[in-house]
Amino acid sequence: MDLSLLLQNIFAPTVLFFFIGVIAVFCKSDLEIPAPLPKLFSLYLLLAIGFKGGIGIQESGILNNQVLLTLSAAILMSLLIPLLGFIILRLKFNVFNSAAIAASYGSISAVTFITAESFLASQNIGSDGFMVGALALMESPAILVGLLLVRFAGPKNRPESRKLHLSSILHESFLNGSVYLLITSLIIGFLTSLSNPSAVEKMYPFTHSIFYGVECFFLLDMGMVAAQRLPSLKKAGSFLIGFAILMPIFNSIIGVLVARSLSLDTGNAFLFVVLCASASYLAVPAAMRMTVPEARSSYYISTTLGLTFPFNIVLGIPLYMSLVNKFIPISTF
Amino acid sequence: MDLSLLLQNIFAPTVLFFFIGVIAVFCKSDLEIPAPLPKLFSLYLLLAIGFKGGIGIQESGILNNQVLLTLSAAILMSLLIPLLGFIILRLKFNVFNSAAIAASYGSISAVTFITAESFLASQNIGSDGFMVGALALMESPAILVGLLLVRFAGPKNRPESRKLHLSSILHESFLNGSVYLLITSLIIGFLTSLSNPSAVEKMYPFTHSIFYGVECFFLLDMGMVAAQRLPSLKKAGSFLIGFAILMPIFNSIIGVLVARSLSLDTGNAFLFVVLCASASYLAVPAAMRMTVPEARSSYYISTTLGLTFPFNIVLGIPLYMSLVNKFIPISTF
Amino acid sequence: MDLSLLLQNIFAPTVLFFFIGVIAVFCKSDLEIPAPLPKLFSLYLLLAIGFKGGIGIQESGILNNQVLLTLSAAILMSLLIPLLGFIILRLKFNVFNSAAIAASYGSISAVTFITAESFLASQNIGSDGFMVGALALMESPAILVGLLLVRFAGPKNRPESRKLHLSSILHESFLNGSVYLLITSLIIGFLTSLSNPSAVEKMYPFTHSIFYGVECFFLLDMGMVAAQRLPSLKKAGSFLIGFAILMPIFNSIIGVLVARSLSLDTGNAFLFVVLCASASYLAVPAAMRMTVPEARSSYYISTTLGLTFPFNIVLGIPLYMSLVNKFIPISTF
Amino acid sequence: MKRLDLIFSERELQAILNTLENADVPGYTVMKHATGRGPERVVTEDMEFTGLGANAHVIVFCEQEIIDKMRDEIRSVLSYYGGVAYISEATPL
Amino acid sequence: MKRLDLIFSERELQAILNTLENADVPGYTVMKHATGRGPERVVTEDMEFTGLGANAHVIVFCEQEIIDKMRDEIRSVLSYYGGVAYISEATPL
Amino acid sequence: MKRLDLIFSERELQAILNTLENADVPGYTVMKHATGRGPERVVTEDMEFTGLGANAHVIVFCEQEIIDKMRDEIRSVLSYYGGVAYISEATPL
Ligand SMILES: Nc1ncnc2c1ncn2[C@@H]1O[C@H](COP(=O)(O)O)[C@@H](O)[C@H]1O
Ligand SMILES: Nc1ncnc2c1ncn2[C@@H]1O[C@H](COP(=O)(O)O)[C@@H](O)[C@H]1O
Ligand SMILES: Nc1ncnc2c1ncn2[C@@H]1O[C@H](COP(=O)(O)O)[C@@H](O)[C@H]1O
Ligand code: NA
Ligand code: NA
Ligand code: NA
Repeated sequence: MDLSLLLQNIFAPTVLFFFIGVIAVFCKSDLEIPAPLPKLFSLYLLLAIGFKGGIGIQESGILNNQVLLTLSAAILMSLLIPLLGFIILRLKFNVFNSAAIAASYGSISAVTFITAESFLASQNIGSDGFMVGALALMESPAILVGLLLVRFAGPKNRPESRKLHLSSILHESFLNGSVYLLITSLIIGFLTSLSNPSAVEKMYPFTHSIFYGVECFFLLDMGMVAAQRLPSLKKAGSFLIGFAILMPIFNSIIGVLVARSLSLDTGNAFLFVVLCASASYLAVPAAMRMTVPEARSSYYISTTLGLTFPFNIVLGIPLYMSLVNKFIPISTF
Repeated sequence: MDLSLLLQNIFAPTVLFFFIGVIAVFCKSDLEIPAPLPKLFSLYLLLAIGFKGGIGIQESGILNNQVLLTLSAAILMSLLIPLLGFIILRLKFNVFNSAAIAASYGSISAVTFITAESFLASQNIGSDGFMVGALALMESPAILVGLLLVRFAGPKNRPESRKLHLSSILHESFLNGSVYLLITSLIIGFLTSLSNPSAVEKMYPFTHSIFYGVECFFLLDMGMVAAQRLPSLKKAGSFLIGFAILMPIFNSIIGVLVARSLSLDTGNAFLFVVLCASASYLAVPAAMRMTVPEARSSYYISTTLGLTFPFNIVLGIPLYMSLVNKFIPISTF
Repeated sequence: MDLSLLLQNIFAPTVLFFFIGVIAVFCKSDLEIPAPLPKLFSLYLLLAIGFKGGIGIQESGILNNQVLLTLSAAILMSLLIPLLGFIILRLKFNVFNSAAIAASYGSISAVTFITAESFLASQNIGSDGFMVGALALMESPAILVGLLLVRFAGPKNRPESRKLHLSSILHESFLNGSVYLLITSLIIGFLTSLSNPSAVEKMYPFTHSIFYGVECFFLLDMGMVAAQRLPSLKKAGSFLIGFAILMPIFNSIIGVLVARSLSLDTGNAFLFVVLCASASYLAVPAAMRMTVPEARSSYYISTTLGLTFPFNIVLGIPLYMSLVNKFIPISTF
Repeated sequence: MKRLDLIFSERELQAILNTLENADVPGYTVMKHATGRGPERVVTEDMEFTGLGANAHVIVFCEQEIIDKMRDEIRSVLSYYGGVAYISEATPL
Repeated sequence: MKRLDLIFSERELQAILNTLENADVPGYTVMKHATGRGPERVVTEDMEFTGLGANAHVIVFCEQEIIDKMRDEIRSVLSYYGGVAYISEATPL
Repeated sequence: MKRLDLIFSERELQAILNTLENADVPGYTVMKHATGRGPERVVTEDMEFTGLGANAHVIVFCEQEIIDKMRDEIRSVLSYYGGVAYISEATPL
């Protein structure tokens, strides 16, 4: 990894706020961001990401060939990664736990994505608005695969009332609160940008100007949450700890190869890789808690929040940038 | 109604966010904006509306004749509408319910007002700051009339401890939290604009720039709230459902005639009509719940929130604009 | 005191919003800002004050002689004031109460500080960013002195488990949530300003632009909180009431003399005096509640919040400005 | 010792607390933001920001005599405005 | 009269409330945002914003018969998803 | 089975939870943001953001033996910092 990239990443306010959250927990400071304030931040971020993304998609022209290819590849990755993850996890875990953890890694983390975007911006590398479309499209398929795995690979003796009917699988995949808010905000951003540019301007201070500050505030909270997961991570055992670090790296390598074959330029390739490498702690856990209560929630939430998320924020982002720099030819316009 | 107005209204982000709130409930998405976040938004909006309004009044010069006439007409409407509503509602409901519902329709909905303002802005039609004064002045009289109706038209055998003393009627009318915040913020806006223009500028990013975005966020919540009221609306019966749609239209017609006789210009006339047509779900229910517990809260809150509010936001606004376009002569300067 | 200063202070939106909070309580309005919204505001303000202050320190050059002297004087004051206060308070109160109250007055109130800053700005008087450093540095020493007083002046028969070990004294002094957030945000602001100016710009709308508005919103809440403390103040007795007014004035006089001897210019001297005169209701009460439960919390919180805070906000600020105008020679550049 | 549980609209909270204070209860605990359903009313979280507010749940540990002192007044508030009140046994730890 | 206390993940709230309604309880009270620890799971406040959510505490005052009616269904939900249910005596004020 | 209700300042929450864990309770539930009045202190919602914080209400369903194990330690925390603890009967559903 390029050391200067690491340093540039670490000295961003987002990452620094994340650190002080972590340190607060380690030093047993009584700093606290009480519920439902983290929920406020996460709802705001989803709404704003979606809205901004919708504008971006509209501006980059949706019917472009490159766009459609990238979005399809994103969906494919979110179908493929859970399958690969499942195979690996089955070495140690039952079907329920394996499916739930695997689905988390197929899905994405919006906060990792926006931290990566800020990093890109600080490197003066551009990226396209439609990448938010990829973000939005990678949540549902991963949940879908996870639930289908439970349905078809799981024991046949689940109680009748717990049968995973296709309708409830689809419901959890597409109507999950955070998936729904992201996608509908994206659509609204798209429609507004198309039909009502002056309204885009009126939204700007809320969705764009204060975005970075709210992101920092939320990352402070995320630092505390991540640090508080560490004790239960230890209980989870070294297999899972290894998985939480190696799986994102593995996914990032696949991601970089796919990005290369799609001829994505540096910025988009980087974001694509970050999406592949990041793991979900909003949509997937919500769906799994509802429909697969047999899975231990501490497994899938502690790995994604306690290890993969901090890893990606701090080390992953510069690492993936180095990967991209190595494997993606610099685009010449 | 002019179809192009309807489309322009429906494609505003505010209304689109309202829709996705409604759809979230209909599709049983688990999207949730937990308490007290909606309270945060509503406090913010009242504070900002008041502050902006105070500036507007100061700038348009308060002692102007037209201003005083308009404000008097607004107060008059908020005294008159509950009386008319009461007469109609008594056909079906007892004094308590009739008074409570009637008072709600005499009062106003601040969110309907600001959605209407955004609509006006999108039509490039100007309006005057003092209309926020009308908004602020229409809350208390309607509560006053509602409580006086209970006192004088109600059964004489209410328990001694529940007698509606004039002091408690006045207290509920003027010191209700949302009325108080709106009016005092308006006064502060007025005083600040008068004595301290640089402070107005310092407030600007908070009270003006991010306002539209917060409004959208809040309308997302209002969409969910409105949709969740529908089941209890069905129980309320068709008379009340009819009332919730027809009363605003009826009030808007009176409003347009009054506006015409006052020679208000298009923008102000439109806002005046919207104030007449909208119904309260903050101040009036709070006052009624305290002082008239005999009234069924589901009647007055479900009609205003579940039907009148959505109707006004989606169909009412373009309808009232058409009315104004038809009946108000275009002002020539 | 200069009457025109008083009027200019009172007509600032911050102070006006404080007043309407007070009046809401006196008139028994049901206006309410439910928990945890005040916590959101106070976390935001600490984060933003710290971040802005860090930038200010970086810009004014930290290794400057004047800066180091001022910061040292600030620390000295926060060590000295609790000792003086303790001696006075011991006339009437036991060691626990005396130490807790004294520590509160040695520490500072960030909201008083920012209200004073706004006042300065409205007077077109400049001040230096490093004064936020003084703010941050005055919290911990006061807690330290308070706890040391309990340890060494307190009864020797405290239960074994309650012995104040040095480690827990240090922990409470430096890792208290609000101290921690302020100081770490300051460090982040400093580092960001040093290494990443474009990130400072991205934070600007969040930490700077909307700051004044949030401050007003929070002062509305503080007005209500202060007014609600008054009944318990009456119980506290006239000695404490006198202390809550006279101690800040006394501290401001020491402050002005120190500022003069340091040759601070008008703006910095004023802020220095305000820091000396203000009293803590976040960090100190948190530390005292944990480690000195024998102290009556209503004593230390009601005096600081119910009397000293309003006094400073309304009368103190213009009074201290007059003092500074009288005692600090106008700097000539 | 007894435990008294009161659940009612937060809009009546001040009236109930006054009643408790007048009966000299040794203390009480208030938990706000409760929702629920009673014989006629449904109180939901999404309506909390409106003028209706949510419920409050008040717990009082006290002697039977104190409960007897305030029974009538509490009943009169609850019967008029709605809400429930139940007593159970409780032993100090 | 009985008092039934149910504590479980808020994600099962709707299922439990449906069960209560089907058994015709006279009313119920819900307190959300509860956290805690059970035999296997820890539920903490800082995780509330994630997909896991917090716990809900539901209180029902009702007759023994109603409890008998819904016992099996509640047990089945709680045994599958986790959570506790306890009954105690309660007398109306 | 017993039900133990503990109400005390949230600042002592960690100490109390440690006590519970040391006594091997099968589980517990925490509800924060409670306010109230005790023999000497008033805890109000508007003060929650200050350094004082609000109260926590902890419920434990467990056997009498476990309660006996932790009685002294809980009493010592509560007597020093304030708060109440009451036991009542509870039967699993
Ligand atoms: N049987 C019951 N069990 C538990 N809570 C109840 C019961 N009945 C009413 N409540 C609570 O008391 C509140 C007010 O009831 P109501 O009498 O309908 O106004 C409801 O919203 C519930 O929270
Ligand atoms: N013994 C207990 N006493 C009180 N609350 C409990 C107990 N056991 C479980 N709980 C609550 O029930 C929730 C769900 O428990 P679980 O069965 O672990 O899913 C926990 O988070 C606690 O809030
Ligand atoms: N008799 C009581 N009944 C119910 N709650 C109580 C009682 N006494 C004290 N409390 C609660 O315990 C908290 C701490 O009490 P204190 O002992 O005054 O510190 C109070 O704020 C109340 O919430
Ligand atoms: Na992924
Ligand atoms: Na109206
Ligand atoms: Na001080």
